[in-house]
Amino acid sequence: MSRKTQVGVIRFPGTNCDQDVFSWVQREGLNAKWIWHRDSFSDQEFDLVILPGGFSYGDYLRSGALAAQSKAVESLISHVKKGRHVLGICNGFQILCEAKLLPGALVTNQSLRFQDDWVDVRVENTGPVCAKVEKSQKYKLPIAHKMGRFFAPADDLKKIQDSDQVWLRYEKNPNGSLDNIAGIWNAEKTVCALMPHPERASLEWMGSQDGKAFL
Amino acid sequence: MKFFVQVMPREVLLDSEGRAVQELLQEKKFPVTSVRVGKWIEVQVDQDNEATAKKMVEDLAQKIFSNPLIETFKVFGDKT
Amino acid sequence: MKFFVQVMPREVLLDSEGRAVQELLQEKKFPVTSVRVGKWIEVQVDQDNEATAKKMVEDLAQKIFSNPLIETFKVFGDKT
Amino acid sequence: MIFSEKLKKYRMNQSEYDLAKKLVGRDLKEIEWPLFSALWSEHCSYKTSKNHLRKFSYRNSRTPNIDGENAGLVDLGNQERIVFKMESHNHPSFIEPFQGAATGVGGILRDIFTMGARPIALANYLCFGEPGADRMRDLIDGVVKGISSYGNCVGVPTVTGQTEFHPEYNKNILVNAMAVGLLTGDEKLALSRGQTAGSLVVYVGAKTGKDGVHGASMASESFGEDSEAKKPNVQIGDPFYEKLLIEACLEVIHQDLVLAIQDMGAAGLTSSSFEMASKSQMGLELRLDQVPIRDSSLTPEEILLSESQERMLLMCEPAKFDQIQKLFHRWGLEASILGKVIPEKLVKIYWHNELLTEIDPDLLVENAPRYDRAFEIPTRRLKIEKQNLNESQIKEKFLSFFAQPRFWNRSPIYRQYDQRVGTRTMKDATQSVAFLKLPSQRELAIAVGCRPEIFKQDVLLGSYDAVFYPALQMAIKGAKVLALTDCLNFGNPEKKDIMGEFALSVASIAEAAKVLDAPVISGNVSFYNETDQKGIPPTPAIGAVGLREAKTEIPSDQFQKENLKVYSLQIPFVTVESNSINIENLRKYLWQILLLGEKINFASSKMVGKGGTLWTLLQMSQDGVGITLQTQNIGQLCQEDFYRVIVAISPEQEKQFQELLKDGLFKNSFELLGTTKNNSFQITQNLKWNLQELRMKHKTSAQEVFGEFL
Ligand SMILES: Nc1ncnc2c1ncn2[C@@H]1O[C@H](COP(=O)(O)OP(=O)(O)O)[C@@H](O)[C@H]1O
Ligand SMILES: [Mg+2]
Repeated sequence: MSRKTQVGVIRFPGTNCDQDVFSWVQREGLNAKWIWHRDSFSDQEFDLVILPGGFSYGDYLRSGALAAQSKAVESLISHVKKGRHVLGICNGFQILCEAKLLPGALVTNQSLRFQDDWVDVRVENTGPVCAKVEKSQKYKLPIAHKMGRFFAPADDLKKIQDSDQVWLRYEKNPNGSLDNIAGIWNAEKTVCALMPHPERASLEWMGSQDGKAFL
Repeated sequence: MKFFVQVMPREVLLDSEGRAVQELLQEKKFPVTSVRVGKWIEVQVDQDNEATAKKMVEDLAQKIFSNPLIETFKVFGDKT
Repeated sequence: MKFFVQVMPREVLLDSEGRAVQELLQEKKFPVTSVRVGKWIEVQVDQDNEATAKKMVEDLAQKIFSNPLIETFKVFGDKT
Repeated sequence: MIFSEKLKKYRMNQSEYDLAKKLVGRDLKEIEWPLFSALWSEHCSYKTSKNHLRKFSYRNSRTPNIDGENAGLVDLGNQERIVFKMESHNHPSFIEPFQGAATGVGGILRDIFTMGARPIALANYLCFGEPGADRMRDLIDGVVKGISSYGNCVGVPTVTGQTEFHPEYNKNILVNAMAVGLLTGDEKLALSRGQTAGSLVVYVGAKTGKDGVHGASMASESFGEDSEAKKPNVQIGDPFYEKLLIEACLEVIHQDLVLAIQDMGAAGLTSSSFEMASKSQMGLELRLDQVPIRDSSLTPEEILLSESQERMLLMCEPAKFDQIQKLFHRWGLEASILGKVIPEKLVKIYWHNELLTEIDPDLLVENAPRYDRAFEIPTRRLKIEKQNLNESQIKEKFLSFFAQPRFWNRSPIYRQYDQRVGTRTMKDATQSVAFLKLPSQRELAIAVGCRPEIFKQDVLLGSYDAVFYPALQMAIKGAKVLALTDCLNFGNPEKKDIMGEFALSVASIAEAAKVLDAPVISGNVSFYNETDQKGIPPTPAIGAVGLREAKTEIPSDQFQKENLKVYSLQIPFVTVESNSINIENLRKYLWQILLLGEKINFASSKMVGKGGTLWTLLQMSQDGVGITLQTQNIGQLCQEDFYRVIVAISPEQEKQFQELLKDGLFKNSFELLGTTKNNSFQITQNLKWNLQELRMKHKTSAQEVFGEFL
C-alpha cells in the first residue's frame, strides 16, 4: 500500500511564498504539513521538505544567511543525511547554499535590481526529487528575485558541471548567473533547488502550468 | 566590549555594487581607479574576558557575518 | 592612493539590518547586546596630492557613498 | 521659548491657539502643544477638506458605511469582502525617495491589515517631473526601488499602477500607494472602536525612536526655503518587521483576541490613541514610560509624536493579554501594556507616575477647526481640435513620441515589483487592468486613473475621466467597477483657485461615482504640494476595484493571434463635434460594452489613451503580433479621443458583432480598422514599419533613467 507523500513546508520569519507552496502541494494531491523555523523535526517524518521563497530575516546580511542558523535547518541536515529529499525555491535555494547543503552561492543580480520576469529553463540533469521533470525539456516559469545570480569558485563550478549537478539552465540568462545556472543538485541527488517559482505556474490562469511537473 | 567586523567581496566579479559605483565615478571623470564595497559590522559583546569575546566574534564572522565562498573578513577590537 | 570610507546608519534612526541580526543572535543566546551594520568602501584614487585626493573622497562619501539623511560616514587614509 | 516662536514650531496660528484655549478653558500645558499641533494639522484633521468630502457619502448595498475606519469595505458576496485605500507619501518621498516610498507602502498596508484583512495587492500612482530636472533621476530610481523593496519583501504583489512625467512635478513629485485586502468566510472585521472600560491598551510592533517626529504637521506645509531644516524627519521602514506584524495581527484578530485595533500612522501614538478614545467615547490611561523605546533620550513629547514605522495600538480584555503576548512572541515581536480604558471620556497621559495632562479626546479630534476656505471654481474647458494629419505628419508625430517620457516604456518600473507572490495574479502590470483570482474563482479587477494633462485644461472633464477611464478599461475586459478610493493631490488650499479646483474635483468625482454606482469608500487628501509658490496641477488619483464573473478568458491588451478583426468603437463623450459632457449617457455606453462583451469574446481590447489610436495599436502589438490597417480614415490616428475603444475579435464572430453594433448605441460610431498580422505595423502602403524595430525602440525608451535594465 503506498501512502501519500508527506511534504513538510518550512516557514521562517519573512518567508512569503509559504502559503502559495502549501496550497500547491495540496492541489497536487500530496500531504502538506508546516514546519516552524524554531522547531526541530524527526528525520523520519517527511519524504520531502520544501523551503519556499520569500525574504527570510528580511534578506539581511546575505539572503538565506540568518535562516540557515535555525533549528529547522539543523533538523533538515539530519533529514538529508538520511537520504530524504529537499526542494528549495528562490529564497529556499539561497538558504540551502548558506547551510552548505548545496554548493555555490547566490549573489546580487547583474542589474543590481529586483527582477520579475518569465523565463524558460532547460532541464540538464534529472533526479529522484521533482521526478516528473523531463530531461532536455523546456519549462516556462516566473522568476522574482534580487539575489539570484548563481556563483561558485572555478573548482567548485567544474565539480558541479562534471558530476551532473546542474539541474536547470536559463535559455536566456536574466541575472548574470554563472554558466546560465537556474537550479542545481547536491552530489547525492537528494537535494535540489531553483530560483524560478514553479508554484506560480501551476494553474491555467497563472500564465503557465509548467510548474506542475515539479511536484 | 565592542568589536568590528569588516567583510569584503572576494572577487571583483562578486562586487557588483563596487563595480557599479566605480563605473559611475569613471563616467563622471573622477580620478578613481577602483571602488570596492563591503560591510562594516559593529558588535557589542557582554563578556568580560577579551580573548573569549574575540573568539566568539571571530566565530560569528566566519559562520554568519560572511560566506567564505564569496567573502573575506577581518575582526578588529575597539583599540585597533 | 587608497582611502577607506566607513558608512553607518545614523544613531537616532532605525538600523533594520542590525536589529534583525541582533535579535537572531540574542535568540540563539549569544551574549551580544547590539549589532549595527554599515558599509566599508575602499577607493583607489589616481591623484598624487594627498590633501586633494582626501578632499575628493570626502566629497564622494558625502554625495555618493552615503545618504546623509540616514547615514553618517568617516574617511580614513591608508595609514590610519 | 516666546509665544510666537512656539506657534511657529508647532505650526499653529493664533486663532487656532485661541480656539484650543477656549476649548480647554485655560492656556495649553507644554505637553498639550504637540497634541494639538499634530491632531489639528491638515494631515490628521482634514480641516480644509472635510466639508467637501461629505460629497462622497453615497453608498450602496455592497458598501456598508464604516466611515472613520482605516479603509473602506466592499462586500462581494460569496463570503468575500475586500477593503482598500490609497494614500500619499509625497513630501517624504521628495526628501528621501527610497525610504519615503517604502514607508508609504508600509503605511497603506497597515491600514488594511489593521482591519483584519490580508493584503493581497498593491498598486501605485506616481507623478515625476522631467527626467532632466534637478535630482529627478535619483527620485525616480529611488521611489521605484523603495516601493519594490518594501512590497516585495512583505510578500504583497504590486500588480498595477500609473506613472506620469511632467515639468510641473519637478519640485513636487507624487507617490500614492494603494492596497487591497481580502477577508473570507467569517473572518472578523476589526475596527478601531469597540473597547470596553477596563480593557488593556497594548502597544505592539517596533520600538519607538526619534524618526518622523513632527511628520504630520510637516506634511501640512508647502516646501520652501527651509526644507533643508526639515530633513531630520526621515522615517525608516523595515518590511521584514511589517511582514511579522501582518501575520501576528491577523492571527490575534481572527482568533478574536482584540476588541479594537489601529495602526500608528501620521502623528503616531497621539493620533491612534486619541482617535480610538474619541470614536468609542471612552477615556484612556496612557503610561508613556511603558512605551518600548529604541533610544533612552526620548522625551514624552517625542514619544507622542514619533512616526517610527511598524507599530500598532490595540485594546483587549485583560484576560486575553497573555495569549496575545504569546502569539506576538512566536513571531518575534513584543506586546506591552501602556494602560487601560476608562469610562470617563478623558485621555490621561502619565510619565513615571506624573500625570502630564488629562484631556477630553473630542477636543482634539471632534472639535478640530473646520475651514470653509474661499474658493473659485475653475471654468477653463478643454478645446478639442480635430486633427487631420497626412501621412508624413503622422509619421513625424508618431516617431516623436518615442523620445517623450510620457510615452516611455514603464516595464523597467513594474518589472522591479514582485507581481505574482500570493499566487492570485491573473493579469499583471503588462495589462491596463490587473486581475486577481478570488477564492470563489471570480476575478477582482484593479486599475488606477487620473490624467493630469486633462486636469490642466479642464478640471471637470479631468475628474469625470479619472473615474470613467478606469471604469471603461475594466468594462472592455468584462469587469464591472464596484467601488473607488482616491488620493486627492493638490496645491495650497489657502489659494482660492486651488481650493476651487479641489471643490470641483470632489464634486465631479462624487457625481461620476454615483452615476456608476461605484461609491468612493476611502481616500486621502494631500494639500500643499507646492514649492516656492508654485503648485502641481490638480491630481486626484483614483483607485478602482471591479469584479468579473464571466467564465471566459480575460481579453489581453496585446494581440495574440493573426487574422483577427480589429474594430474601433467611438463613445461620444466629449466629441470634436459637440464639446458637451454627458456622463449619464456615458454610463449607457459602458453598459453596452459590458453587454457586447458577454456575447462576443474580445480576444484583445484596449482603451485609446495617450498618442491616440496609433500609439494604442503599437502598445497592442507589443507581443509581436501587429496590425495591417484597412481604414482610409487616417487623419485622426493620433487624436487622443474621449473615448475610443479598440477590440480584436475572431473573423467567425464578425458578422454577429456587426449586427449587435448596428442594433445598439454604436450604430453610427464603429469602424473596422484592420487585421492582425505577425510582425506587421502597416498604416498605409507607404507608411509602415518593421514591428520588431519599433518594439525595440519602445523597450529601450526609458534607458536614460533605468540604464540597460530592459
Ligand atoms: N508605477 C507603476 N506601477 C506599476 N505598474 C505601472 C506603473 N506605471 C505604469 N504601470 C503599468 O504599465 C502599463 C503601461 O503603462 P502605460 O505606458 O501608461 O500604458 P497604458 O496606456 O496601457 O496605461 C500599465 O498597464 C500599468 O499597469
Ligand atoms: Mg494605464
